[in-house]
Amino acid sequence: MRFGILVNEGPFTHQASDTAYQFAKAAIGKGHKVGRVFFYHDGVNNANKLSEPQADDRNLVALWSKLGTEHGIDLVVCVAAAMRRGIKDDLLPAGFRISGLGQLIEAGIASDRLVVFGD
Amino acid sequence: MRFGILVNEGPFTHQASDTAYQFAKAAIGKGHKVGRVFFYHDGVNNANKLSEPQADDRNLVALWSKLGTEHGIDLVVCVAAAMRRGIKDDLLPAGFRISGLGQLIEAGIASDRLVVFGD
Amino acid sequence: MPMLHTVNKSPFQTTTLESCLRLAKKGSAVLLIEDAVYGALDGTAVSARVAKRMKELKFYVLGPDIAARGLGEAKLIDGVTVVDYGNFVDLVAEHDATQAWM
Amino acid sequence: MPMLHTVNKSPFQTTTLESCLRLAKKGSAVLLIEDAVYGALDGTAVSARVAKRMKELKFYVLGPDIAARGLGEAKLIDGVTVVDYGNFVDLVAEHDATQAWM
Amino acid sequence: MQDDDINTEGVVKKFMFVNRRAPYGTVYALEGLEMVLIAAAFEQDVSVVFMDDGVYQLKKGQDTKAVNMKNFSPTFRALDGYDVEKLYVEKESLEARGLSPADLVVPVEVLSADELGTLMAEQDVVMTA
Amino acid sequence: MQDDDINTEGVVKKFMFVNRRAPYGTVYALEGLEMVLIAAAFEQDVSVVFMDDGVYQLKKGQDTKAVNMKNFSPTFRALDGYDVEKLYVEKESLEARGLSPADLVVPVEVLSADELGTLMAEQDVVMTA
Repeated sequence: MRFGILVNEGPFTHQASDTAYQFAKAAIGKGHKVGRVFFYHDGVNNANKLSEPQADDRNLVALWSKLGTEHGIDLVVCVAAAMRRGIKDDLLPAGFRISGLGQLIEAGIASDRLVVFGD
Repeated sequence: MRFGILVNEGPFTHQASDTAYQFAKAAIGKGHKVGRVFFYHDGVNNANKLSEPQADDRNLVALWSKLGTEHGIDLVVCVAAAMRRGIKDDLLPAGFRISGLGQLIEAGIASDRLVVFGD
Repeated sequence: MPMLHTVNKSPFQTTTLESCLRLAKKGSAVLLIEDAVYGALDGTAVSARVAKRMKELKFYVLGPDIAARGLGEAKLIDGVTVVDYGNFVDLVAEHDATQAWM
Repeated sequence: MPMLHTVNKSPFQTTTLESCLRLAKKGSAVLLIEDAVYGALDGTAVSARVAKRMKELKFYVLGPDIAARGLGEAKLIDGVTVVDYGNFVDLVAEHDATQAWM
Repeated sequence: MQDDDINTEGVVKKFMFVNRRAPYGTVYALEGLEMVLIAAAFEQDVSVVFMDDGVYQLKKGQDTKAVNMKNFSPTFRALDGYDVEKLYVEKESLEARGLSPADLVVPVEVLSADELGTLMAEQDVVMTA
Repeated sequence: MQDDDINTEGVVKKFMFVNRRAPYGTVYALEGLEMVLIAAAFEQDVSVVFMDDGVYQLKKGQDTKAVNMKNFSPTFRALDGYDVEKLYVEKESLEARGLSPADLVVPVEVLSADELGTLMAEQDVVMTA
C-alpha cells in the first residue's frame, strides 16, 4: 500500500515528528511504500541541517534525511511555511526539497492513505 | 521599573512572540526598562534572520531585532535550545546573541518583574 | 499587591483556565489574553467559570485580542475590564509577581 | 472498514478526546497515541469517557507511548488493545481513512 | 526522488479539512486555509468543517490592527470563487459559544455532531491542522 | 548591549518552576528541568511544582526505548544533590489521575490547591514552561 505522511510540527518540541518517523519506518518495514512526507507549519523545521541535539538524544533531522535517501521517500518542505520560518535551500539536509502545498494535495490523491501528525 | 521577558515559542505558529513584542514595546513606551528578552524552547526560532514572511504580514524577527538595537535590550537565545533546533550564530539578526540559561535566571534576579509568554 | 495571573488558552479547548482559577488566591488579578479572551464572553457554555469567582478575583481581558477575534461588540461577563497593552504593563508593575498559565 | 481516529492529547488537559468521541461513528476505531495514552487508564477522573463508548468503538493504545510514560504496569480500561508502531500501520491500512484529532 | 510514478491526472477524491482552532492564537487557521485553496485548485471534492473553536474563524467583525496581524477572514468569502461551496459548521460547537449562523462571515450549513460524523466517515482524505 | 548594569551578586530570590505538562509528548518537561538545574546553580531559593499532567513527569517506571527518546526521569532523583529540596505536588491533580506519592520517583510534599496557591503568591519569580 502507498502511504503519504503530513508532519505539522518541528523536531523536539512536540512528539509529532518522532511518531511520524516511527510510523514511516514501521510502514517500510512491513513492505509498504512511503511515497512522500510533507512538512507543513512548524514541520518545516525538521529540514534544518544545523540541528545538533545532545550526543545522547535522537537527531530527528538526520533520521528523516537518512530514511528518505535510503528508501526513496520524497521529503517535501512547504515553501510558504518555510519562507515564514526562515528555512531556505542552504539549510536543507540531503533528501529534502522545497516545493508548494500542491505536493501535499497530490500526495493525498496519489496515496492509498494519508496520515497526519501534529500538535 | 526593570522588566525581563521570557519568550517560549517561535514566530507565527503561536501568538506568544507577538504578545511579548507588544508588551515590550508598551513597557518601553511607558518609560520602563526592558533589560533582557530571553528566548527559550521554540522561542529560539525568533532569531532566524532568514525568516521572510509575506509582504503584508509582520516580520517578527526583524521587529525584535529593531526593538532590541534601538532600545538596548539584551536579546538572548538559549544555547542548548538553539543547538537542538539548528539556530547558530550565522543565522542571528542584529541585536541577538547566544548564551546559557543562566542569563534567564540572572534576568529573573535582576528584573523587578519577569513575564513569561508561551504556548 | 498580590499576584497577576495571565491565561492564554481557550477555556473551550483546554483546562488551563480551570487550573488557574483553582489556585488563584482571593484578591489577585486574572488577565485573559490571546485565545483565552473567549473566557470573558457572556452567554457561553463556560461563562460560569469566570462569573463564579468574580467576587474574589479581579478579571481583565486584552482588548486587542478581543477586537482581532471579532468580539468588539460582544457582551462580556459583568465586571470584566477591557485593557490594552499599556494597561497590561501597568498590571504587571502593580502586582508583586506574574504567573503565566499556558 | 470505517474510519480510524487517532488522538494525541491528554484528556485531562484538552477537550480533543471528547470531540473525537462525539463525532466517531459506531464501528470505527480510536487509537490513543502520545499524551492521549493517559485516556486509556482505568481508575482516573476521565476513564469514563472511553469506557462509555467501549461497546460502539474499538479502542487501541500505542504501547511505546505507554511504556515511555511509566504506565507499562498500569491497569487499562477493559477492552483497550495495546499496539506497536507496526500495528498502527496495519490499522491505518485496514481502515478506509484516518483522521488525526490533535 | 520525486514521487511522480503515480498519475494523479483526473483523479477526484473527497478531501475534508477540519478546522478546530481559533484564529490568531495560532497560525493553524491561516495555514489551514491555504491548504483549502490549493486543494480547490487541484479540482478535488473539497469540504471544509468548522467545529470546536474553529467556528470562531468565521466570526464577523474581526479587526486585527491592534495585534499587528493579517485579518484573513475575508478570504472565507472568496472561497465561493474557488468553487469551495461545502462549508459545514457543527451545531454543538456553535451553541456552546452562544453563536448563530448570522454571526458568521459566510453562509454555512449547520450540521449536528451525528450528521457531521457521518459525512466525515465518507471522506477519502481528512486533513487537520 | 549586555544587561550587566545590575549587580546580582548575592541576591537570593524565590523562584518557582511550575510544571503542568506530561513528559515526552512535548519537550517542555525536559527543558523545564534544565531551567531548575541552572536556577539551583545560581543558588536561588528554588521550589518546583508538579500539577495537572505535570505530575506524570514523576511517574515511576518510565522506559523510553521504544519511542527513541531520552528518559530524563532519573534526573529528578539527582535534584537533591543540587540542593533542590522543595518539590511540591498538587493533591487534586494526583487524585484525579488515580496516583499516590508511592507512584513517584522522588519523595514530594503533597499540597492542596489552596495551600499551593498560597505558596505561589509568596514567590518573586514564577517560571512556567
